[in-house]
Amino acid sequence: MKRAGDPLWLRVLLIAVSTAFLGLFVLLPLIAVFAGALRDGLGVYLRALAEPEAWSAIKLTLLVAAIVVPANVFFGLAAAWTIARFRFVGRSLLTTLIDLPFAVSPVVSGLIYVLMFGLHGWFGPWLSAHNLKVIFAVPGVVLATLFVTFPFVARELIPLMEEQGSEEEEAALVLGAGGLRTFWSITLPNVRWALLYGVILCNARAMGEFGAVSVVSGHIRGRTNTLPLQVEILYNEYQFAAAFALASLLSLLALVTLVIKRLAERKVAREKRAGLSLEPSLEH
Amino acid sequence: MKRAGDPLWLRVLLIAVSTAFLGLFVLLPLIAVFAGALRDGLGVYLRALAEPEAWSAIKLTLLVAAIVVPANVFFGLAAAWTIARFRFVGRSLLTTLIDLPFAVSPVVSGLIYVLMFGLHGWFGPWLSAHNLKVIFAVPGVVLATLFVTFPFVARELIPLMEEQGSEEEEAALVLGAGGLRTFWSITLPNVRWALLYGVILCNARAMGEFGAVSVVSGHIRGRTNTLPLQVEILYNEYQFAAAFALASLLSLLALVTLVIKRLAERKVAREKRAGLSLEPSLEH
Amino acid sequence: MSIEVRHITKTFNQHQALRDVSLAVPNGELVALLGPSGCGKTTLLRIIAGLEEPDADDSARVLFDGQDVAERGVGQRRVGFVFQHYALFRHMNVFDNIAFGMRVKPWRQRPRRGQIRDKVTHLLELIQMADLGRRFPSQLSGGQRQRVALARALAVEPKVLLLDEPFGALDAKVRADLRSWLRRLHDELHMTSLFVTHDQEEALEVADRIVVMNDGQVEQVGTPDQVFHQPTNTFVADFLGKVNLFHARVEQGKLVAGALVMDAPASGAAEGQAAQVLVRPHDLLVARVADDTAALPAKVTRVISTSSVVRVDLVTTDGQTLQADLAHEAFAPLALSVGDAVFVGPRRSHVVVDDYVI
Amino acid sequence: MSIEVRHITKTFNQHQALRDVSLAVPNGELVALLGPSGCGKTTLLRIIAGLEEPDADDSARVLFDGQDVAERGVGQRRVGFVFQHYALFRHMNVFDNIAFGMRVKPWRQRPRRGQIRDKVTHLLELIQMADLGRRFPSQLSGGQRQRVALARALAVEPKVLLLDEPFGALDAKVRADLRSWLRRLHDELHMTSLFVTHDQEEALEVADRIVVMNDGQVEQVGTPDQVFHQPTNTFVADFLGKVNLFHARVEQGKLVAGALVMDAPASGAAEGQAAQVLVRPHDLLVARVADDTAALPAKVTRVISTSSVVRVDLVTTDGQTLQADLAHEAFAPLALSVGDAVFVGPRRSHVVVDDYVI
Repeated sequence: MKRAGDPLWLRVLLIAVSTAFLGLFVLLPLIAVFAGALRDGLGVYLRALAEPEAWSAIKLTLLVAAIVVPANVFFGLAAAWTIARFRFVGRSLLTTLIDLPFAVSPVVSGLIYVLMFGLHGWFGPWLSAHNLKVIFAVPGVVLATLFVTFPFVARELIPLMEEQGSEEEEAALVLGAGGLRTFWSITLPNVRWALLYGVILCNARAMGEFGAVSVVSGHIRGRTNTLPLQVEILYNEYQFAAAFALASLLSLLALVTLVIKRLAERKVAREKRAGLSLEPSLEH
Repeated sequence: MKRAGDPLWLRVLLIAVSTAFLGLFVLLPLIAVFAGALRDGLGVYLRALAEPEAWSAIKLTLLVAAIVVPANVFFGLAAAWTIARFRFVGRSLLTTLIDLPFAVSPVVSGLIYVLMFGLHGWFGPWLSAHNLKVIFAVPGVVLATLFVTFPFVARELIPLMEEQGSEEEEAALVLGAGGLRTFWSITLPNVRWALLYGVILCNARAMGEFGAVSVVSGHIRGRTNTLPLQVEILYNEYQFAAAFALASLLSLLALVTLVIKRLAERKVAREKRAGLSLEPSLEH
Repeated sequence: MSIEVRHITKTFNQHQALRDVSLAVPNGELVALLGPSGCGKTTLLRIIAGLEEPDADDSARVLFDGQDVAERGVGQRRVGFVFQHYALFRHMNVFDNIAFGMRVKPWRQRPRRGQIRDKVTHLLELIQMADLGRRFPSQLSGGQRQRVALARALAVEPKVLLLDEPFGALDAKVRADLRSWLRRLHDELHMTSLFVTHDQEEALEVADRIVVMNDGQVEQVGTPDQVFHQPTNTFVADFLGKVNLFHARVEQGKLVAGALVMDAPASGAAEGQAAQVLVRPHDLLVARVADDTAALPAKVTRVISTSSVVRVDLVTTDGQTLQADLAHEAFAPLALSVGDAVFVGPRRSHVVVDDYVI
Repeated sequence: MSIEVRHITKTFNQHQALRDVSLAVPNGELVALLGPSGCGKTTLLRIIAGLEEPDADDSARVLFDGQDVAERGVGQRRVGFVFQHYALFRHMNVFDNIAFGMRVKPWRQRPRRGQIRDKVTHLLELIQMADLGRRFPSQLSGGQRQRVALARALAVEPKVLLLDEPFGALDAKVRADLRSWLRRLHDELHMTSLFVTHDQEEALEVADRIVVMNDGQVEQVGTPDQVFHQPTNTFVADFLGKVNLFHARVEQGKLVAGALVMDAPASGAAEGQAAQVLVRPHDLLVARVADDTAALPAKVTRVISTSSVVRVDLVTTDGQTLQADLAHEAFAPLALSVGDAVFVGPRRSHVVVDDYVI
């Protein structure tokens, strides 16, 4: 769509400004990380990754993601479907609260778990009486990550589900399909790409979360340090090459996430177009 | 819209699960922060806020937000308009890159600025030769925050602008309005509520950012500590009441953000409805 | 299967979409629910399908073959439903769309794989799309999509077929083709069918019986001939096609409207009572010279000869606009052109005594 | 102001929406661009308005009053454009919508505040919405919105009015009303107007001249009478209304199609040449007894008497379906019903020699 109405200089300017901004503040820094990681050669790089503490951080990060992502897919799907399909009291409150983790500082997100589950917290005495540890332990890391990454799945699904409407689901119900069958055969396939996108973003965020996790983890080396925490520790100890080596893993994760996002976005766009009815106004 | 097709138990279950999840993981923790802040009484609370270091952190946080938010509104609007209105080579790359700050770990975001502007970074020597400090100084905090909060404005605007299409803008152009006039009179008012929502979310995020800022700020008390950093320092020094007092400010910010969001969402929904043409299918 | 609804009321956010509607559709008929947008016709259709529930009311009933189906869920009513915007499953091809209803049946009733294939193949032939089973909905034209939607609804052998503005989203030309196709299909299958439309031409052409609705209520039920030629009120008359309206008064057993004097209907209207005289355009006589029937002077404002009749727009001396449709052979000797002075009058008319004002 | 386009081609992603289209619209006429969806009519309208640019080509021209406007931006062409979906400014009320075009004029040409108010008030009266200036677009019905869109376009006193499917999104009844309103408005203002439609009835009723388009090309340009009664090919004939088509062959100076023998047209077709004989439904004679004209045996399949004519659907012995439209008076003595055997033939016909197949 080339619009004859806008002067050429304006279009060129806008495209140039946006691209330059992204290049300067987004693309260039990313290249810097890989450059920094490989500064002292590939051998140093690989050795840094093989350190026991680094390995432990990688394993913990994968464990957290393996718990958090499925949980948030489940809750995200339930919340999105509930909001997009039903009208009920509290619906708008639910919609608003979904964004709370975006609005609140990660430090605060971490602190509230300390307040609840810490030694002097609400459930602290009960937990220590039963010899359960949440804060400064893996469960705390999981809970904090769960909280921070909650919005990603639901936020991707809600607008798409609302746009697609419920006609296809109604058609399936009239044809005799049950509620669950309709969900699996119609609802889920229709949002699969948006769901995929939400999942990978949720995953990237779960693996990369720093603030909230930093507060609840207690930075116990080899035990409760995730990748981002380990990066900070190495950085604070001036082990720059090692810090950047681990950071490059996180950057790689970000890049893979964006590539999958790119593919998913195309599919979503195609499915949106496919869903449009043939209106005369679409003619060109 | 009550759908006769779905069994009642399913609806009740879904609503209950979503609400319980949010209540347990979102609402309850928030209450905990305020309870923690006021545990030692209002006097202690107010004294904690009046500490010089706390004051300095508050002022720095406001300063960062005052720079970052307008900058991101400008760049976000430019990027959103460019993406929603023009087709050009690299458009899809631009769209994808907008989400990069979501996909990358905050620690990595901070590190890349260190890599570029730190003492041993790419521009380090040049900066120190000219006696300019970016890392461990306010400019670094601003840059890191700018990067992390970039997606919020653009992501709110792009889908709305694409959905609204360009017919109203075309109508204005045919009526003789110039490109700039069309932007101010038609484009901007049509997205004002989504823009407001993007701005407040960007603001909440800018004030609450922790990971990236933590890496670049150097934690210099009274100089480069923002509110979230100050909270962490107090917390690590076991000054819990003071930590929660400052944390309550951030929580208050989150709540205000959500309230404004709620209002903006209603307006956006109303404007979407208002924009719909009267189709027979809308009959009820 | 016959359908009957009794005392159905439906309220959306304080807006009454349906007000105490009762209606019976005999077995095997093709019935149109006709009315302007917002009149509640789609809501009524969705209530019959079970996609909406009527307001709670002890006397509200939806009966299929005399049996109350209130307790039956939408999947148990065995209705075929065709949505205005097709609602095809976008991620399934045409074959899978049509087969869906058979595949989701409970295990015992589910046809075998081969039976499903045969049935779908048969339906694809019925909708003249035998080669297109592997296409996806996005690769089909609007008319094809609507036919697939119909085949999908027929695949589960419903007792009743419900169609919501089935041709509303299509081009005029395609619409006309699909219309007669639907009529032929109904003549073959003879399934009780109910379709919603806002297009009176569509209803008049296709339906055995028309239910004219307005503002949540049924205005008239009748055959196309009845609702067109003997409307019970001016809303129905006006909605079903162009009509010329004369406000008359009963004087000495005659109906008088300005220069026109017409016989009053037998159903004795009282002296002085007001009445509306409705004259369809083809019943309006146009003459160069005044006579007993064509007594009202008028002037030709526009002549359109591009259809099966020549349409002559007229304006009377007191500013009323009228329309006369003349056969081409009747028009030829008159050779009217814009500005000509003529006299008009009703060859045949229909009188309504009500207080409805257009 | 007259409009002329020459050799316009437009390609979207390898798809040729327009192929070397040339067209002239005389000053003051109301012209319809008619064609099926996807034929390129909207694209042509948008190119004239300046909202799209034609493919670069030295011979491509858009001329207003003979002057090339290629260099003039969309805001400098002084056209009024009405969008199918109204494109009203949703955050402005009706008054501000209509005033917008005047308020954005350069400072020197801008009318004073009072003048703007007077002008808007006048336009609100013109569209019969004098009291609704403070309403917002969302508070208006579809018909009202379209009238506001028209008033907004007229407010800047354009030299040309371009309308893109102006009534496409409206109900049948509202559409018919707005149609005659647009015609009256044009008769008052006499501004060169070009409107896009896919509805042949709309084009035939409203336009002075019709441009029939198909697949990116112009098929025929002519008055409604010309394109309806003398189509140049079967596409035009078929698109403009129901037509009965007989495939005939020239034999000994006559056109022969089965039992029908008709006079060949003067424009001497060669012996043995194939030709299409087009007969509009109202030109198809129906008789109980065969004669010279009505020689083809057929059977009645459906009778619809709910319009200004009685439509009789027929099928010939070799399976061809035909449609005859009879005046109610002509139908009455025949008293046909479904299943009756009759004879049909053309009272008047139009012969086309081309290779287009429907």
